[in-house]
Amino acid sequence: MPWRLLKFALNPNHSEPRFFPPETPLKERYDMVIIGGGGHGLACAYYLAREHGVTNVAVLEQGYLGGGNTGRNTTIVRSNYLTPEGVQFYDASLKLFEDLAEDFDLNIFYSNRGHYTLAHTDSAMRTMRWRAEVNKHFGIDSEVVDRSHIAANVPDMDLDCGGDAPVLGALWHAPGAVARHDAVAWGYGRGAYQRGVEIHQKTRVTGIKVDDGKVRGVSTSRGDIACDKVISMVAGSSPRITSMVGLETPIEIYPLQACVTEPVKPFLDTIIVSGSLHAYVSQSSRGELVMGASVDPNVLHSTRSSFDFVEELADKMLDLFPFTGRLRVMRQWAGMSDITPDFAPIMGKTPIEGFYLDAGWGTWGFKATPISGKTMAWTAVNDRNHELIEPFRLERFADFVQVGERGAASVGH
Amino acid sequence: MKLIPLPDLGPRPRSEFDYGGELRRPPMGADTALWAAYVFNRQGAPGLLREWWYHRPTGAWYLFERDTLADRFIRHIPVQDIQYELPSADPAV
Amino acid sequence: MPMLTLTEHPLPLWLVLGADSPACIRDSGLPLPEVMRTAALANGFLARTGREEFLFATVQPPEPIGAHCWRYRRDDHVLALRGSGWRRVMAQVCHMDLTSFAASDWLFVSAAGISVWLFGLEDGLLIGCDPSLGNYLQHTLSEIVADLAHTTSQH
Amino acid sequence: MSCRLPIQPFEWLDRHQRVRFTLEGRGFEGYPGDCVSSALWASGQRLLGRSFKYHRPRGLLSLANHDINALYENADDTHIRGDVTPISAGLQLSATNTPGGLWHDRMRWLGRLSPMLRVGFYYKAFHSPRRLFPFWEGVIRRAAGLGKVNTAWRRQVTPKWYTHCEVLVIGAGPAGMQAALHAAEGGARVILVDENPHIGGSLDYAWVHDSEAASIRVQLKQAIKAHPGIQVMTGTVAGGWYADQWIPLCTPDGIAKTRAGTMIVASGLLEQPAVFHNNDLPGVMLASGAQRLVARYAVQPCRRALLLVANDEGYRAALDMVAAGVELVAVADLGDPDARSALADELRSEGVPVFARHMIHEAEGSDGVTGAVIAPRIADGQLDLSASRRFACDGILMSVGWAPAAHLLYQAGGKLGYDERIGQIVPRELPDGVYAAGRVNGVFALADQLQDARRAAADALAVLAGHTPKGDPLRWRSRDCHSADWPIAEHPKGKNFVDMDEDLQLRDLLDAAAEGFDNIELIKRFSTVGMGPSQGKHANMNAIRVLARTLGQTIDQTGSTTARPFYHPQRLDHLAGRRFRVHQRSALHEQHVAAGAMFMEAGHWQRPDYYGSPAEREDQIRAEVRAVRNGLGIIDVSTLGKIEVLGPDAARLLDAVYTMRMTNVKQGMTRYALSVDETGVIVDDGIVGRLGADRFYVTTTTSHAAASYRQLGRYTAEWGLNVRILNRTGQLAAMNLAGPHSRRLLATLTDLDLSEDAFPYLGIREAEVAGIPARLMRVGFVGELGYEIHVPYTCAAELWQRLMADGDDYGIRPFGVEAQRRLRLEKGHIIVGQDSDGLTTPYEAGMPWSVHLKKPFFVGRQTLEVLQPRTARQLVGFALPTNYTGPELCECLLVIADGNIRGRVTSVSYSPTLGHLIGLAMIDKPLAGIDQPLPIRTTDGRIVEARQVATPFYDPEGLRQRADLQLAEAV
Repeated sequence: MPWRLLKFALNPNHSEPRFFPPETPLKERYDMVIIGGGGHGLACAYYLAREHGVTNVAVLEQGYLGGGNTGRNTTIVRSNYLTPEGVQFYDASLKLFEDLAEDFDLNIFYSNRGHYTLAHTDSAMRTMRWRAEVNKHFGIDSEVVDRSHIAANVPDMDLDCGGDAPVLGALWHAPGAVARHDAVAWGYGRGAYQRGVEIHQKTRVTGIKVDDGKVRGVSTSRGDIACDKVISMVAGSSPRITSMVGLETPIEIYPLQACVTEPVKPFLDTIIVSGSLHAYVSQSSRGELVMGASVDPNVLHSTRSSFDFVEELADKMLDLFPFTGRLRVMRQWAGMSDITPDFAPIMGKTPIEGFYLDAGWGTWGFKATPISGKTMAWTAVNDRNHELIEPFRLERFADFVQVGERGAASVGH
Repeated sequence: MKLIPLPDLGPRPRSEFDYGGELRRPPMGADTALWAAYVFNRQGAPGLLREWWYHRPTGAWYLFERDTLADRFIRHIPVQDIQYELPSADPAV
Repeated sequence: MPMLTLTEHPLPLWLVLGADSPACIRDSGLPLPEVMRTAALANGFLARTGREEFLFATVQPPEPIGAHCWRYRRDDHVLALRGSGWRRVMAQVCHMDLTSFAASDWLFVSAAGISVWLFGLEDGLLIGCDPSLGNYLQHTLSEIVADLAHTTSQH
Repeated sequence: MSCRLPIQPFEWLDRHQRVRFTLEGRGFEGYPGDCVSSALWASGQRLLGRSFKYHRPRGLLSLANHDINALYENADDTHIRGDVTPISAGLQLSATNTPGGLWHDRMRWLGRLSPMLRVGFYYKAFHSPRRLFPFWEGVIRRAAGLGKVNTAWRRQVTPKWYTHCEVLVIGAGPAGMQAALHAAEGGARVILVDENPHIGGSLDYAWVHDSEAASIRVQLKQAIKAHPGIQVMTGTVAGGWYADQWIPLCTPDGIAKTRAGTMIVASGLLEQPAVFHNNDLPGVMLASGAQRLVARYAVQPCRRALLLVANDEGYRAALDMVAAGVELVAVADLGDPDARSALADELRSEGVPVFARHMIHEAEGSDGVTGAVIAPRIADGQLDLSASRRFACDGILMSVGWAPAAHLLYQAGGKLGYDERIGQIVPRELPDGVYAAGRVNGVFALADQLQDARRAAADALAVLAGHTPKGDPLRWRSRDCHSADWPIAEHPKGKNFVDMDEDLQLRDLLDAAAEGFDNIELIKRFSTVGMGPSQGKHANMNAIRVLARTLGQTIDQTGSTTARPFYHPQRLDHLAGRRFRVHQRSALHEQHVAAGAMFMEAGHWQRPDYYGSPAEREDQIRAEVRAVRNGLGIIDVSTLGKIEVLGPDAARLLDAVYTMRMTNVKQGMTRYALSVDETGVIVDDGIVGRLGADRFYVTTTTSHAAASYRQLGRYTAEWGLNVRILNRTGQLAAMNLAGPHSRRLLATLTDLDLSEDAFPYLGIREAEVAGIPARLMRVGFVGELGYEIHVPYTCAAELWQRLMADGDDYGIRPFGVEAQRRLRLEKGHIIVGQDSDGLTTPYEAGMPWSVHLKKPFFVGRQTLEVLQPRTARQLVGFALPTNYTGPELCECLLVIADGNIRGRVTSVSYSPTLGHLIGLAMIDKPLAGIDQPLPIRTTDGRIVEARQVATPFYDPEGLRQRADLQLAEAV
């Protein structure tokens, strides 16, 4: 048994250090304010402190840490994207993920399971081929595989999908992984707190002061703060924040629903995503099947659940795994996906000096947590877009230059 | 399942509809920057949004103003209220 | 009410539409029902499916007169669902409350994931859909009728 | 030793039959109506299951569907809940998550490791060294999870159905029954739902010996049975509340999806356990659990019991136990018994010692309760152990407090808050049409519950009639305290469980809060309290009390976690129901099957990919291509979008929707039509044919048929145009008769003048073919003389058969989608969605001729005007030499130049007509040029150098449109 657990037994009244600070009043001024205490916000604070020595930072979270999309997503980590800029960005994130447990000295259950994106039509097979070739070009382990490869790894899956739209093949991405999403936020939060960053929960930003194009400070539900740099990392709440500085963006908010079954003994190791069925499933380390599909069909700023979501998902899950009919859905919930026209994020500097944006995370935000924290920290410190995120600048839309992720428009998870 | 209050047919479940998205009107004669903003930018923030809804069984389009925070359909908008003239197409050349 | 049955019910169908269509129908001495209402004809019926749109279920539809009046043949697949428990069949495929759906009522609605029209009969209804979806609708409804016949016989 | 009691007045048993079943090979017996737990308990089997983390022995707790530790599995199912699943003859069960079986669980020693397994221990270890994590993860995954999944199971279809009512009443206890009756008497259509197999609720287990209840029970039950306006659904769970009162009623035979005008929640309360050392031993149970065991299953909970009480309900339970022959060794009242009611004296008169202001310090025993130690309470949570007393007993019953079963009220948007006086969370604000009645609304006295129910029903009836409801939900609320605010005792040895699902002790929550997870949402996620299968039904209330006290906050300030569907977990196959897979079928489907077609999927349609067996696929496809080039072919194109555009503004509409000019299409002619979206990206293409001044016939691609029709309708509305559009995609079938002999065959079947002048290339005509009304269009997609013939759906088979029969002399052959793809590729025609992607503009796709920027307006015009000069990519044709024998090429291979990705292959295949590989590729503009090389990288990394060639690859001048005339002239 790992020695750390022995230490618990040897001195029962040892108490572990706090992950996050107790509630303290807001200071008058900080060098930087990060709006949003989710994975991205806490990661940015962590890298600001660890890599740039900037610690006079306040992370402001309106609810509880990791309570936004960080705590509601598919927990999938992968880099088998389509465009060179997407592939390099997410691969850098995946590499950071692999070291996080050691950096934090915290088990985030980063579990390399392998990731199948199933293709049920010829056109889907072509898209898989396209992604595989771009991935291989950048040294990423992805390949198009046939039914026999899938059957070998996931013997219990019905490749004929109940006789309707059978699986023709898949994109197999060996590095695909799942991680305990809360632990990622907690690891970054503790790491930032230990390095002197202030983290304030139940603190809602109600306004951002700007005069002659420069950020001066923010007003919150617990008082005003002066600062020259504000980084907005609030995903589903991005439009509310950007409208505070009069910034128009293409972002629209669509609910993304998910659900879990009661925890059962392990029977599914790999991550399964089906493009045309728009459904995904993986089994968490606790034994629950974590399942979901694409975003809801219309704009809505709410995390309410819908019954038709779980009906349609159950129907598709039974096509892939007919034996799961007896598994019982225990809980369903939703996050708020900030969707962009080209399915790529909007990051970096904005026309307002000192106001930096990390948004447009749709259904692909969790897997970008480490690299978005790292690059946004660099960008804020240097007041210049980090090279990895330059393709995701807001101005691309004004130039009619969309990122090519939309090329393979089938929704990925 | 959300009910959409059709003015003529009464409430119908959301599953009978396709979402047409935000009502937008192209700025005629705009410069490139204004045109790009029109093409890509959206209202985004929670609030009252005027939207298109397509009712599949009857093949008819409807316009509603909806509170996108509370998910409440506030009012039906007659299409005449939002129509605009196409720039005059020159007669068949 | 007789035993539950689902039968093919081919109907000669014609769509008459256009700004001049109401006048064209009035001029040919035919009844002019309200929108989403029907009217009986000598051999069939007429449903007003829009302000300027009519679906004729009869062999001789009126000739389209006027610049803005057009007539098109319709090849909808039509089924008749009749007999005791027809509402239990529809309850498995359609969200509408059909308790008060009566003879000659008309309804456009989704059923089993496709768009259909319903026309009330004394002991059930006609259900029509696009011809390319006819096989799917008939197969789906027959399966439900068989299931319900099986379960009712069990009780 | 049997604990079965004589017949109880409202028991659920059928005493005339015996039911035998086995648990891990041991035989047990019960009556029909027994659940697994009651039958086991009746035969003295106290060990019902093992806990999730420490594998501690667990018995009966609630008999209300949250005894997660009494969980079983067998060949047919898993996660079978013993406290609600009826026994059946031959039922074979084994306990879940017990390696070695229930009695010899090899993990039962885990409890001794608990000092090491502190809250969140798995976050603190196993991650380094990294190479060992996969091993530890395997250990943890095998230890985690409860039931085993049998991959041989198959989907059981339980159809769902829709149902409607004006008043849905959830919970058929006294309040629910009264509310349903009152609403029905007010003329409403009512559905009364209860998760138990019989109605009556607490009336039939908590008021069994109460005379007032006796008359109410008879009157209510008979009235409900008799009233036609009330549909009773027992064994049915209201799974959750969704938008606009959409509520799935989950029955054993499937889910009734209900639209309820109004909803009255009368679902009662969830009794909460007390927290003391060993409060999880078999024999420790909720007092209401014991009452259910006696009243419903006629089973004696134990021989000698100690009761821990904090409310009247506890004393009534005590009297029920006395009536069931249980010896009460003591009653410990957390508060002052005499302040409560006269019941304490009644017990004392029966010789039962009643101790005021006492709490249980610990329970004794290893596999079951053998004794209890109580002590006076000093300050909250602290006990004066010097004055402790020990009682030998084999049962401890807890009646210390309640949490509301208010999940659906929360989901409906209700606001609830803590009522200090009652000691319970009660509704504060409820949305219109949503009401709470009875104990969930803090109303406890029986008569008051009935009044409160009538109030709720009257409010519902008022809203249904369009009036404002005038009932006062506070009117009948209890003035007494029914829940102790601190039913918790610390203990040096811990094992005082707050969450029985997750095995969380009091210390675990205190540690979690001390580590900074000190808000209700974070403490839940870090400790997993309330994340087990019962979703905190018996844990959340105590967890909130612990956190509130730790932070010095009120219960309301501490808040509660979000109540999410489902109230009880629901099976995937019940949620899925019957399988509706929409499929569209061409009118010519049978013809294709008869001709041996191999189908491919195209949206909801099935289209022939080629005809013949898979083994001869390539040969068949080449033969089909040759037939079209040299003789005669016919393909089913019924899946194309087909739209009538009628009216004075028809031309203006099409002119504004497509990139090329449409107002000048001559009558009787067609024009290729391309549409882009506002970002200038190609969306769809097709053909526009003009049949009259204000009559057009438009075809679109298969995949965009519905979207393009919808879009045309929207533009018509938005631009206020005088146009009618008609979607005839499924109404008309269509077949393309293509090949040099097409005109000759057609001439034998129609009077239409097919001469070049009368019916030129790209012409459109309406005429009869073989007596069938048809539209004919000369289209060039496959690049041969040919006619696309559109006919009514029901006439298509007849025409196809006639063409196939009469075409036999010309060697007619049906051809499929794959042959068509090769034929169109030989002509260099793009396929939208394959040669174009999500960002391709007409300029990149090599079709600048299709964009008429001079038009005053069309969708995407101004964007194309911006993008035209910046076009950086180009679609080019390429070919491989005839003798090419290199690696196989396929679509989406990358074009690599100087180590960078400079493009991709969008189409590539062998051209039977030209005898070599041809293809299209979207490449960076600088690379484009006729005869320039095209370096393509294969899947295994080798570079194949193709050569760029001009397109179309075949018949660039379009001479084939007159191929038959050339033949005639040559003869």
